[in-house]
Amino acid sequence: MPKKFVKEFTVIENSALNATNFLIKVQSDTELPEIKPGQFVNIEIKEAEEIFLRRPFSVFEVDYEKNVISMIVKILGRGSRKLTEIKAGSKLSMVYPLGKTFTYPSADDKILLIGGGSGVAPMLFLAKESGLPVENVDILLGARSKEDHINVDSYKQYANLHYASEDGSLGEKGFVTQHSVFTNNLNIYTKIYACGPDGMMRAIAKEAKAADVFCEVSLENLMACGFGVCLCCIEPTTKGNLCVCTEGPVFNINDLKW
Amino acid sequence: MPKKFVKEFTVIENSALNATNFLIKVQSDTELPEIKPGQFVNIEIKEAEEIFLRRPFSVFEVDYEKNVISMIVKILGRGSRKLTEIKAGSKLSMVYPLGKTFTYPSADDKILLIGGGSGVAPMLFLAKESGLPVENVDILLGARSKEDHINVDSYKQYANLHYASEDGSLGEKGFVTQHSVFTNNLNIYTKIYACGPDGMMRAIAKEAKAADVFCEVSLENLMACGFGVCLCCIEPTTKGNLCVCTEGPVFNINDLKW
Amino acid sequence: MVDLKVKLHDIEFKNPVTLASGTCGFARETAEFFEPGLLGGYFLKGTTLKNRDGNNYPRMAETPSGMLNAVGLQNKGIDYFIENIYPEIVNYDTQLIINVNGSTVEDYIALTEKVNELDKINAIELNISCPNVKEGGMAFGVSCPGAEMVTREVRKVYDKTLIVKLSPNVTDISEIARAVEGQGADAVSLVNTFLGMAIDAEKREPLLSTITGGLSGPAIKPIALRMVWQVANAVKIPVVGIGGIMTASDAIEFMLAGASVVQVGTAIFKDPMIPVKIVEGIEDYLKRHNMQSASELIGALQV
Amino acid sequence: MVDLKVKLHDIEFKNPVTLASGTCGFARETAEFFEPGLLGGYFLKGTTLKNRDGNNYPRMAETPSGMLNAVGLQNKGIDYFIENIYPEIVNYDTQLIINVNGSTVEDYIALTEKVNELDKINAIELNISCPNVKEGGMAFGVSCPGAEMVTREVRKVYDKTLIVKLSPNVTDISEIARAVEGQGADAVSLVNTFLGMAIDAEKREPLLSTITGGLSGPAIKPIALRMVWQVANAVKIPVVGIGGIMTASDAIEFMLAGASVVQVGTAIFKDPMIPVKIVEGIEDYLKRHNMQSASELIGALQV
Ligand SMILES: Cc1cc2nc3c(=O)[nH]c(=O)nc-3n(C[C@H](O)[C@H](O)[C@H](O)COP(=O)(O)OP(=O)(O)OC[C@H]3O[C@@H](n4cnc5c(N)ncnc54)[C@H](O)[C@@H]3O)c2cc1C
Ligand SMILES: Cc1cc2nc3c(=O)[nH]c(=O)nc-3n(C[C@H](O)[C@H](O)[C@H](O)COP(=O)(O)OP(=O)(O)OC[C@H]3O[C@@H](n4cnc5c(N)ncnc54)[C@H](O)[C@@H]3O)c2cc1C
Ligand SMILES: Cc1cc2nc3c(=O)[nH]c(=O)nc-3n(C[C@H](O)[C@H](O)[C@H](O)COP(=O)(O)O)c2cc1C
Ligand SMILES: Cc1cc2nc3c(=O)[nH]c(=O)nc-3n(C[C@H](O)[C@H](O)[C@H](O)COP(=O)(O)O)c2cc1C
Ligand code: FES
Ligand code: FES
Repeated sequence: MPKKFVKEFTVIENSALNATNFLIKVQSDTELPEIKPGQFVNIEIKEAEEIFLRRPFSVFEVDYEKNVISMIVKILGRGSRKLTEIKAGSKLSMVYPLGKTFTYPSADDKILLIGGGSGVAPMLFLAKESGLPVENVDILLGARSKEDHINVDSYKQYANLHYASEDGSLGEKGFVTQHSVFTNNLNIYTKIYACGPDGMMRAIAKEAKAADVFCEVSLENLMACGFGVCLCCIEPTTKGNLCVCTEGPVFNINDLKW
Repeated sequence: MPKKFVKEFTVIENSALNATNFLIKVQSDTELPEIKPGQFVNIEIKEAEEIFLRRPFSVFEVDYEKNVISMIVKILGRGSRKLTEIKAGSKLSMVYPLGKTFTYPSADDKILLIGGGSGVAPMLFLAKESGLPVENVDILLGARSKEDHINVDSYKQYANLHYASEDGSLGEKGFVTQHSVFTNNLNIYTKIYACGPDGMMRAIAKEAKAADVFCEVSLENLMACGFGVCLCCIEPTTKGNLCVCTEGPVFNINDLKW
Repeated sequence: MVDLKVKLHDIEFKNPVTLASGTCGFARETAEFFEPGLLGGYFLKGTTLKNRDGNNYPRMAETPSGMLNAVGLQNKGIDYFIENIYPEIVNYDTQLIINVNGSTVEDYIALTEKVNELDKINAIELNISCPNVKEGGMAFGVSCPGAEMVTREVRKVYDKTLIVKLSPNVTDISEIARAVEGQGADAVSLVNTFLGMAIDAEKREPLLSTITGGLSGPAIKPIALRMVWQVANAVKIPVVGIGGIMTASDAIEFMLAGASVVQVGTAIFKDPMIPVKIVEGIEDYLKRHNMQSASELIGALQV
Repeated sequence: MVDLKVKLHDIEFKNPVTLASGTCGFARETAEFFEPGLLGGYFLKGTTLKNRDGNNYPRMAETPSGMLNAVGLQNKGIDYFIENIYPEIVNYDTQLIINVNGSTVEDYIALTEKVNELDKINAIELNISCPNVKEGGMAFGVSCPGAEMVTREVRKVYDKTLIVKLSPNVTDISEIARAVEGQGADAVSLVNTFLGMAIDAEKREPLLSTITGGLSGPAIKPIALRMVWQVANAVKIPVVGIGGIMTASDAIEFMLAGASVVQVGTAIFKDPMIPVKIVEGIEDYLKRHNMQSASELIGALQV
């Protein structure tokens, strides 16, 4: 029995969350396997000139009843732009489910989830899946300005929402690591999870290490295959060069050479 | 002042003429140059994987008032198929006008126009442009069966319509050269024009030569550039290898090495 | 029923479709998508004597109809393979072939001797054409004396089918093919990747940590096909065709040009099911053309 | 205002964008689309001593991100050029360079002597790399002695800028570049097309009348870019970069890799206005990056 699949999904929704982020929902006509936060799909960008490889995107939400997966796609370059232009009703070929999930928190954990850039989706997914009471889940989202943030109010039921923006137009002014959750007492958290730009994750890892808090990050290294055969996506770790696509994308910061 | 142009046209109509032939109308937002029967446009097939070069198509009709050009596109392979899927409102990049026209008939000519396969468009265009009274213009269209013929009834005002079909389902049964216009007296014509599959044109040329009637054919050699720089589209002639795209596509059969 | 079986020297492939080294891991990874027994065989990830970390990230750049890689033979070494991977894949109902890499002739010999002991490995592919390692690798594959020397020495210690993988980065690939044939190679496989380069114009930096890397994918197909055709016409030993194969038609073209077996590489990154579709497509082609056996395609180009 | 001018040996190009030989005819054809003075220069269609009919049809096959051609240097000969074409284009406000081809060294010499007389032709491009002709052509370009010999003999009879066009179908292109530099070449241009092949699987026939042909277009860009970078690092004379250039970014990448001038080839078949857009794109890039002159790009890759 296969554990990974290549399948054409049908796009059932593509809506703009803001100027550069889109929510894309796709539906399968067969049952979905179990998919966890941190796992991703590798999407074929069709009918695009000069795009040869697929593009990986984290799974944002899964509806097992309707066999629907959704992703949040941020426009970064040619492929992501093309993807955000897709119409409902179109077919989308996906390779899934790829990668490993986070270490789930246990019932007595208090967790901090930090998302930035294209890394928001897995953090929201994990908040929902954590099974913890709202008061034990803090989400901190960082972006350049209010316009670059997406509206995640519906996640209030799962977590306390905090914002950082470089221009101060939403939440606290500055980078996420300048936010009061960091400058106050990081040790109130037993687990920290982060996904976002490389620089952001490195800064978080530094703080988490200093505070000696468990911390996992989800990396977004460039990928060719997405299922562990090309060895292009590697990250240097204490266990050698590991594939982000199969041994990650989630890594404990203590294993990374950051 | 440029004589040839590269421009994005807007598709204003794409309608099926039968299962494999489509009428595509495109509009320019600037004035069109003069375009004559036999001349063609070179169309970029966008958003298609693995299609690198443009595809040439004969001009079928020109509306100088509305700046509209139309083509009849027959599905032959990947590019033509993709083109027939284009939606009204889309942009289409065309290089135009390319190639040379036919030797126009003079007022006392009686002409026979023979079209087959993808070669129907320039024949209909020439019939309309010939300026001759209907009784002096015969059009013979050949196809496999009735279903492969397109409806050209509106051209009755310019010409007498004759049909040949291999299965006899429309007009006379057999190839165009087995049609009574050939088996009766070809010498009633002073000029013969043909466009269609290579085999068809060669058979026509043979008959025209035997009957010693003036005959021009419009060739459809494979092209890379369409404007005379690559020398890929050549046809051996009595004057050496000539470019079909600039010295043709129309050739007098006496110049060809057929 | 058409017969898809093809022979390469004295081993039989249930069909001509195999996966290229470095693009199918150790066959386990693709087994998560489909039954390995559906394919003719697997050319496993390039293996060296000792563990290799490979090159630094970034190791990959997308290019028109292709990609550059600079993996640099990352692998855990032959002993790890024998102890941990071989037992897991030994019962796959398909041909498993090890892609052998050394920095020195001694490396190649030591590796080959170890592989010779493995019951279910009926052939090795001697990689003298990797463009992504500093020592050895392509250096052996771009000159006749180098290619001859490695082939001769490995031949001495290896009893089973010896396939030598050729580099396309040469003036005359058929010369190299003839040279390794002369030293006892049982087959040649070609092509490995073309040395290429990609630049980030905005940053004014190379896109690969190693500056240059190996080009693969459909972009290289016309050159690879020409080389397979030239080599098939130059040697008597069978040829394994590689380079940009994406479809059954591509695979058939390589066979018509003279390949007995084909390897699918980069295509699998685009769609892991492509190899299975190619097997089906070849079967369909044979039926449509009233051919009885896939082996009828080999070298059947009408020129 | 940014300065787009670049120098190649002792001739000046108003901008680094020129058209490649065999893809721009004799400049008149593109003049139907745009003013020739907009470009740095034109490398005119490969010219031989006598009229050549070229190869049989079909001469062209589309391939992934590229094409194969087998034109085989069809042209009316140098005398026809001098009498009928030169007068028509002599006043174009751009550099006109003749691409010179021979089957023998004597041909090259005779041709060059005639071209030497043409006032407005400030340079020749010695084509020792055409893969589509039986004699001469690429044969000279794939070995150092061959390349040296033609360069040396032509140098003796030619006073102006001598550019030698190199074949990519070699093991070590920088070796050939150094060889022609040693014989007095003022610049090298690279690359010419890669020898490739295409097959019609259904008909089981080659798609080109000549079986093999020359591959060009974006598919070859990564290999061409690598070669330009290697050659620019190996020789002191300036380099003309060619191979799959479609955009201003591509052109800039070749310059960063070390090219002083670039040639746009196959791209023009896709869109005749591309060369003009590339000039604009380079200007825009220089402004965005606060650079004063296009020549600052040459070899500016940070490695
Ligand atoms: C496991 C994983 C999960 C991801 N999840 C999401 C997600 O949920 N939502 C989302 O919007 N994006 C996500 N990404 C990133 C996404 O894959 C890239 O944005 C996308 O591949 C960019 O393609 P493009 O064609 O738009 O960019 P290109 O045109 O290919 O590149 C544009 C620029 O971005 C750079 N770039 C491209 N890909 C990456 C990358 N992965 N990391 C850093 N720089 C890159 C290129 O080098 C280039 O400079 C994820 C990536 C990975 C590996
Ligand atoms: C001057 C000129 C005018 C033309 N006018 C028309 C027109 O009015 N309407 C129309 O439908 N078509 C016309 N054509 C033909 C049209 O250009 C081709 O049908 C089209 O290029 C096929 O592209 P494709 O991608 O669909 O086929 P591909 O997928 O590229 O090829 C499919 C098969 O068709 C063959 N093929 C492709 N192009 C040609 C060709 N030009 N001649 C013969 N065989 C070919 C290929 O070798 C291949 O076997 C014209 C061609 C020329 C040169
Ligand atoms: C990511 C990657 C890794 C590769 N690793 C190896 C290797 O370890 N050994 C080897 O002989 N070839 C290796 N190759 C080359 C392929 O086996 C194959 O020869 C080449 O990619 C051309 O085929 P393709 O165009 O179908 O990919 C590698 C190719 C890629 C893309
Ligand atoms: C149709 C065609 C004809 C060519 N003719 C010549 C020629 O006559 N002389 C020459 O030196 N190069 C010739 N070339 C090679 C080009 O000048 C150029 O080196 C090559 O196409 C690579 O550049 P590109 O990828 O930008 O096309 C020809 C290329 C093509 C596609
Ligand atoms: S992307 Fe290929 S191994 Fe991770
Ligand atoms: S198609 Fe290029 S010269 Fe005719």
